Amino acid sequence: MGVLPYLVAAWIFLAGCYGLATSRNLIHAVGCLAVCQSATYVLLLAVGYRDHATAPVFSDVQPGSRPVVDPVVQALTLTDVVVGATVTALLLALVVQVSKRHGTVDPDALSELRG
Amino acid sequence: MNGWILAATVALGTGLGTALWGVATGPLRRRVVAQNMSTALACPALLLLSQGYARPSYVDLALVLALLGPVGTLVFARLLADDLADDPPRAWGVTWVVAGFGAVVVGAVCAATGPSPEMVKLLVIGALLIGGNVLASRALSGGFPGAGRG
Amino acid sequence: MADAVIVVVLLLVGATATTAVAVRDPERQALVLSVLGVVLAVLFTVLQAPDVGLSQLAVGSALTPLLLLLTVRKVRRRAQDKGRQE
Amino acid sequence: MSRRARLWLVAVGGGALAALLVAACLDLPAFGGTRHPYGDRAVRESLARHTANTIASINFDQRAFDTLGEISILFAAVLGCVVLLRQTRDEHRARPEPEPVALPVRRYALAVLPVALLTGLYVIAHGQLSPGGGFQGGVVAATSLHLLYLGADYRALERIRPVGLYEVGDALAVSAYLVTGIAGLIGGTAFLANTLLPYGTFNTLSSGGTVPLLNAAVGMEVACAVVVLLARFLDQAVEIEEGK
Repeated sequence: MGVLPYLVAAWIFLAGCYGLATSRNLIHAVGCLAVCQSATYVLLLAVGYRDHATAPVFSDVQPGSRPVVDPVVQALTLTDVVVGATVTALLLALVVQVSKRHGTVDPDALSELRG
Repeated sequence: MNGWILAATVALGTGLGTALWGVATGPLRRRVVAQNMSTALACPALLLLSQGYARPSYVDLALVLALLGPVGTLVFARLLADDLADDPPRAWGVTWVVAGFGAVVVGAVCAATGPSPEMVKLLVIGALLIGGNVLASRALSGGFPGAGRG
Repeated sequence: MADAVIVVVLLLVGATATTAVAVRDPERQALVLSVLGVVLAVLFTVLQAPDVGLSQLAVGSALTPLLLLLTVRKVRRRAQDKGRQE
Repeated sequence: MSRRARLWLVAVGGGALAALLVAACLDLPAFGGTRHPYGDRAVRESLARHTANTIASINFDQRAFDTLGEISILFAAVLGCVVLLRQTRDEHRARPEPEPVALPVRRYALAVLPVALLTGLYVIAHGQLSPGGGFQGGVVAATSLHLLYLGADYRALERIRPVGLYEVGDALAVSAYLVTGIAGLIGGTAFLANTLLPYGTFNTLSSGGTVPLLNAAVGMEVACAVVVLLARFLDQAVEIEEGK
């Protein structure tokens, strides 16, 4: 077990980066960026996990009766999931603009247009 | 690890594994069905996990998934209607098997909870899950008959 | 043994993320991303972070696919309009 | 740069990054360890302020300033989308034809819409008690409104969704968050300090001091933001066309 979650997070991040670099379609590239984002969530939550613990939400358990996991990383991840989605939307809006201006969403074709 | 979590592990490993295979390969009609199955399987699994961890408050996740899972499938059914119209998915067998699994899980969790307000919530989730899942399958196989115009 | 469920879900997340990158067509990628959202939500639940799981479900199951598909539709409609004009 | 050269660059850079990441992973504290000094303190602090959901306490009390940063990013992203996706001079609007929807799908959408909306509000309202809060509930509530587009038709959605109102709501919610923060300053303590209201009884809806207020403001902001975002994208995908 030990480091498996961290390695999975690293794998997801690298896979997303590979997709970003080789993408032939900007919409696909935005999707790959979303994959990269999810790697950070996995890493943060893995850092905060504690064996045999439960969530630090005391609406249905007595405080102190069970060990709890780290809430700080959860709070960081929680806000980022929603904010990340709106940033994805912003990037997609940029893609729509690019397609209007240049008539293509292939990054290779775009660099040919400019150069 | 108790029986609930073991059941969830098996359901997730086999069910979601199969759904992933379905969504990664094959024609579009198979992929959308697999996407629908993934939400319909994850929702009972979340109920099992909630019971296994003895945390009734985790049930909220299953409630939200039971509501939004079919909405997600409707998104695909609506916006991919043009592509699906030529080759509509016909997967009622899988749909009913997964719906039956959901019903069994809801029943088991209800039996373990006993009569209480929580049980009402579980029954609502069960109804939303099965109704939404079946309806989403219906929407995929020709829910938007005027495809290609809007 | 108690960690079996975590290992299973972690491997599922890794496999789904790889698939999401490998599927090149944006519409089909949106389908895989929607599955990735659900699998991530389950992972967050087994890592005892139900708040984050809820967040991921809300965003990943319907919102992100809807945004992606609307963008695909817009870009494709533009391409069709162009084709008709020429 | 040619495609081949770029692939080589990605391979070399990715390889180096992978090696560094693996080295870092091996040095991290083992997964599931028992030492979480920040977490333990955060839990203690949250219980002292009668907030049952520690994560809500961190987001809207202990690190409320950080959340202000997050909602500013959200606000800026929505603003960017509105600017990028506005109707330009060489485009015109075409009324989309209503799309026929199978009867069961329409019935389902109309029946589930209020349930989903209510669930969203429930998730926001119980943010400081059980899993949930403004960020999640806002998205659920906003998504549920779009069942009208999915299950009925686009015009029905337009009727219940005056976008301008939601834009105002978005700005108002951010201001409400700021005002709550400044109220703390006027009250003689610090910006966004949770000292104004009584902490209330543990595990009830009104517990946690200013946490429910900030939570509600964020819920409103996220819901309005998502509605505005989707409205812009729907505009572009369904209504706006090229040419005069």
